[in-house]
Amino acid sequence: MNYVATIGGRDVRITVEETGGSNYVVTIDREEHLVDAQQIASQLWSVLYWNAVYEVDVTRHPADEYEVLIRGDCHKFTLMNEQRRAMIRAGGKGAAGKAMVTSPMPGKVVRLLVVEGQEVQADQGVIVVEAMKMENELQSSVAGKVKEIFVREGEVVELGAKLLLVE
Amino acid sequence: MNYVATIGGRDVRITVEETGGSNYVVTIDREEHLVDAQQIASQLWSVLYWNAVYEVDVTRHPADEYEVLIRGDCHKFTLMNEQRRAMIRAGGKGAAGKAMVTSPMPGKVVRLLVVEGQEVQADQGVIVVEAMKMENELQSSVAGKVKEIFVREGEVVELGAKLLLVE
Amino acid sequence: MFQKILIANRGEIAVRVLRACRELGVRSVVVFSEADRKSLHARYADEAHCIGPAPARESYLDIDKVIEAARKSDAQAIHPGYGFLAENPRFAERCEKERIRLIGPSAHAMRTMGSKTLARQTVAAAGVPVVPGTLEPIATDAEVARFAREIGFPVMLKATAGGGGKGMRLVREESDLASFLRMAKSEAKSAFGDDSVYVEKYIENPRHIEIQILGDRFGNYVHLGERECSIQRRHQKVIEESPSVIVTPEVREAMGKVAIEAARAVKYEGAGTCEFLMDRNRNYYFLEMNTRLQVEHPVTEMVTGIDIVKEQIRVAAGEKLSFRQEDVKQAGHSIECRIYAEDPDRNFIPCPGVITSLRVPGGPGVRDDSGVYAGFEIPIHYDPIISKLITWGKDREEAIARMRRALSVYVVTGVKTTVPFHIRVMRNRHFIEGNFDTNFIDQVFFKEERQRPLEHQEMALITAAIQAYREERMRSMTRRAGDAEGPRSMWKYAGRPSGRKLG
Amino acid sequence: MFQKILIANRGEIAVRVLRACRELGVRSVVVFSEADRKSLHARYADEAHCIGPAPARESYLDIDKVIEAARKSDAQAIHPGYGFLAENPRFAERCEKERIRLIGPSAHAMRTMGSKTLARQTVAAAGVPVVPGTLEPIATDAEVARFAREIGFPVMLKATAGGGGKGMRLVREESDLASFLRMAKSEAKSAFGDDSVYVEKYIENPRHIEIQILGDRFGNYVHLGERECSIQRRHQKVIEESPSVIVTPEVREAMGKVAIEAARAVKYEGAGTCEFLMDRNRNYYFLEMNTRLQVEHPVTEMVTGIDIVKEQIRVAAGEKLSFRQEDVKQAGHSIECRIYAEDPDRNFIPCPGVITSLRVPGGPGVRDDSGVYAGFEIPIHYDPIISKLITWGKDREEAIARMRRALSVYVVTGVKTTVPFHIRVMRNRHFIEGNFDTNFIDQVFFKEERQRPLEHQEMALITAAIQAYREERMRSMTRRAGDAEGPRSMWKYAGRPSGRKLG
Repeated sequence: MNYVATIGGRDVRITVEETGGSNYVVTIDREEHLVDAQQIASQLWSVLYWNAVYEVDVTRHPADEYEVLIRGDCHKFTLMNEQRRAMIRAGGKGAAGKAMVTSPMPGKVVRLLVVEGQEVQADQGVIVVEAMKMENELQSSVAGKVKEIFVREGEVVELGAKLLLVE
Repeated sequence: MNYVATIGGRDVRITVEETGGSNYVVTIDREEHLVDAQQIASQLWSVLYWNAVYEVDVTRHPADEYEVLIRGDCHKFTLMNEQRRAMIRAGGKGAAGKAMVTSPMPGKVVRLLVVEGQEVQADQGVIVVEAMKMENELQSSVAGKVKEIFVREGEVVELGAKLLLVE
Repeated sequence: MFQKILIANRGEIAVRVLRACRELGVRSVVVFSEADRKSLHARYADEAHCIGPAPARESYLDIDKVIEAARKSDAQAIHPGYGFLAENPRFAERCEKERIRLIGPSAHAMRTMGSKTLARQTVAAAGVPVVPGTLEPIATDAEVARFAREIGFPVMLKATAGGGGKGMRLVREESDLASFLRMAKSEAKSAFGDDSVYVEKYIENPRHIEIQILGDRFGNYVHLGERECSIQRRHQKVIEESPSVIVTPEVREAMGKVAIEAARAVKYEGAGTCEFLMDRNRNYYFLEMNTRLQVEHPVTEMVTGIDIVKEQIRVAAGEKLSFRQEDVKQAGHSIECRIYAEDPDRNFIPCPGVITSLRVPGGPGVRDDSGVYAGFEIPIHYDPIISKLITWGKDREEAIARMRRALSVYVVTGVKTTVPFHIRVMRNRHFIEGNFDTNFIDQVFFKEERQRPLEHQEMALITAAIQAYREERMRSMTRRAGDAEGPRSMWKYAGRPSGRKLG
Repeated sequence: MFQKILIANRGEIAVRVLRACRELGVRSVVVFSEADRKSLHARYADEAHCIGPAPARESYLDIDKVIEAARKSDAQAIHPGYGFLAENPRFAERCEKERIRLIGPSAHAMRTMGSKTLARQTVAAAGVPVVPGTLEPIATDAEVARFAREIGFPVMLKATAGGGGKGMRLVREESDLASFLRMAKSEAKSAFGDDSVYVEKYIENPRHIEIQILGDRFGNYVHLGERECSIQRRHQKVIEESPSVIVTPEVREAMGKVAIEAARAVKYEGAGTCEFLMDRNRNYYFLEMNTRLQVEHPVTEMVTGIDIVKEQIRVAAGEKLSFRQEDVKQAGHSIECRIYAEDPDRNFIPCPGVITSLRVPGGPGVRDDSGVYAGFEIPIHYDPIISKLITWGKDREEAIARMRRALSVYVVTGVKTTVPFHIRVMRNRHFIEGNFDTNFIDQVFFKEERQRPLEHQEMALITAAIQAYREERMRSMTRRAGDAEGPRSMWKYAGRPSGRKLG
């Protein structure tokens, strides 16, 4: 299977080939790596790379964003298979200039700072979500007009929930 | 739902009625008990009985045998719903005098002490299963003839595996 | 001793108090909100009472409901933990009225120590050093200048009516005093309509040192030595230790004595903590007194062998302190890391959610004070602290080595935690050398971290790709299996993740 | 110090040694069998080498394979743990030949102490008390009678050629001696063709007391006090503690001294243990010396604060012992319960299988030395010990109270463990009073347990019925959901057991 990871602005081509048991040949930019990857729990892996042992915690967020923890360091990148990437590229053109504000955690909407139709700047705060006694102001990543608001004040939202759309 | 438990040779009628949330009315020999039973893990329950807290570990073995651990005490009984019990009673007549020897643990068959057709006494050792460096001799619960042997020496068996049939 | 104690709290501290009750053979009662039915404290208590909806003000903060649960369960005493009702004098008074023993000091002691100025005046009168300064506004410029010279520069000018940093000016040299005083006054005037200011000594790069004390109703007091809590993120303690690398035996003894004097000044009963700021020359200044059990009490327990919670309960039950000052010995070194459900790699945003797997470290010198378990859903409604990891070593080096090794095998998936943050602090050179103050994390550590290159990036890519691959395979296999066999019971899978592997 | 150490073991003891390596900053290498790829030791090491199939003789016991892994990984030393190759002199010799340091004593010390008669002779020569008796056969009846009078009744007559209880006779009174001697001789004659017998003192209701020692290559020795291991099931230790309730400071000092003499007699290096039997009058008799780390070493670590494994590694690396006898202080009391994957309610049959959920106790004074985790499948091939739970308290009462409270919240599902057995022992009156000997569990405890009525039977029935009900509901729901929606991904369920609950 072929994948493309985007890390630090750079695209990296990765192929994964299963070779029996828990063994894989993973090719990164044409270099082959033989690993024995055992799944310990749903997102937890014990990886043997030659004889070196790694414990790796792989979190996949929506939109194929990954956060991988190894020995206290957190690596962030996107990764998806080639077909999916091609699909998104093809369909994604029309979405330029749009930005969906989603909730980075489960929580409760305590305040909407904008109304539909309002003009906002990039990085302007648009909504406040509370979790664990802390209020977190979320910003629009683009300048534009608030196209649609999907939530009401007081509403409980899940991780990754669509909050509002700016375009 | 109606159940019958057999504990210490006595049959106990139990009905379970769900009353919303994690609340149940459980009737034992006509006495009603209101409990709030929350499942913590696959066989682990946190039960509130009025305001008393119980942590209960319920293991169900094959043949509807239960082992329930509460505060260090282990309660053993069989429990099944009424239909199933009726079915087994109806079908079970022909099985009188037969006894299946099953493995009480996963392990390895190290020795067969009998051959097919051999006469055995009740409580006679018929097979030795090893697990965790300990050999465990299993007995026939009835006197009779070894009707069939389902395993070979050296074979790895699962918990509850059929080993041999005496009738 | 009490027959039954109600614990008016949740999370790790409720569990901590439950442990003490069980060890004392006292029956325990907890209260829980509707969001907390499956919380550890509600699973571990002898009795549990639901006292209302998830929001704390409708449950854990509702005095009437807590009292009602205590009455209903015939609890003779209430342990408030920390937070919620722990330092609420009205709650203390209510308990007194209801003839339920509150495990903590009197309402009077709470009230006195709860007011910054009253506390300052009270302890100063008892001979406890406070940050030098004028508590009253000063009339003339000359007076300010004289006073500043007296206590020495740098000094802080503060608006008497102030707050939020308005009207505050740090003055490092006398030559700046006149102009900075004018600015402070004019700022204070425009912000608060009152131009009066007062002067306080500015403690530069202070370290946070606190003294744990215990008192009984017979006027006996002991201190259990100090804790250092200078590792703070945005003024929140995140790592604590005992002893402090900068406290000498002489300073310890002196601080212990003044902390006891502060406690005696309010006839303090139970466990309490005097917090001090310490400057580079080991001068220390009273900051405030916490009239409750503190989050970081375990490090003191680890080095003294004294169970602070059990002592707290014993003295509340009217017993005498079971030991004297000379019986208290600090042995070895202990460190605590607070584990929060926050993502250190996304600016510490809170991460409530389901803990899908959990493996807590063990072995020699490791203590886990937790309020959660695998499968638990951390509610969105409460503090993000989910547990504390504490290590002990024969010296600071061993305590750090153990913390590093414990953190390296600490696994929490499903929610993000501050475990990786602590791993990074434990390998920071300044931390290891004991070279830090209360500004360390925000001003030094984060800057250094931004420059540190990440390791094992290739392994991160490899494993993520394999996980993506396996998920796709699994989806297509389940689809096929479904077609052939019909739907499977989730039950079977949940119970035996690798059920086929035998042999 | 070594750069890299190979650990030739598995399970909890391999993990214990890994912890020490990590704290010392030494790189660790483990070996694992094909059944152990997902074992904790293979997850936690820096390096891991597969050395063959599941059966121990083809992997963990295969000297060639272990040595090959050490060579391949450039390990400078090997820690054998306990069991497997730990007391194998041939392995020690092989390591010496390969110039790999074995973390343990010399092959000579192992061999001497490994032979019962040689060990007995060696330590007796060094002044260590052994069970009084004649090692040589005795010629005449008169000689037997004289010797028996000398050492005092009761005595045990044993066939010189004997074994398996044949030709053995316990003689309680002198009047029985003549006839019992005749019987023993005739039994010995018919069983072994040799009627010679010897006499040994019979230790009635002995307690098992052992002394932990440490020695370096410079001839320095210390002892770390005693452990009592009298709580045994079928001659297997199951609960250990330190200190022992019957050992006085004088006896401790004397036993410590003789243990050191025994060690010195074989130029012992590293950690070792002298086991003694102690009678009611606190007479003690050397039983044997274990030339390795013992399962129960943690209780000594808890009361002395000394990390035995790290000391063991340090002296193996050629360092001097880092402390002297006068630095060793016992503080408080510690108890260890061995957790086996055995069902105490089905005659302790082994219970390998998948641990479906696991919650280990924590809090003050609790240590978890484990080799397993939730989701792990305990293999059928090895010892059933999966972990050890250790508590510390300021005295025995507190240590027991903590053990009781820790066990009460210890959850293991999927496999049966001995946790319930330990709960029952911890509430047994004789155990609490310290009133037991090595026969206690088999002869007293089980008898008392059979007569004890079980509690909470109604709650057991209620919960089992609810579980049966839920399972039926779940099956029918899944069936319906399957019809309507098609098969579900097991993935989704496994990850979020209560995923819908938010809010």
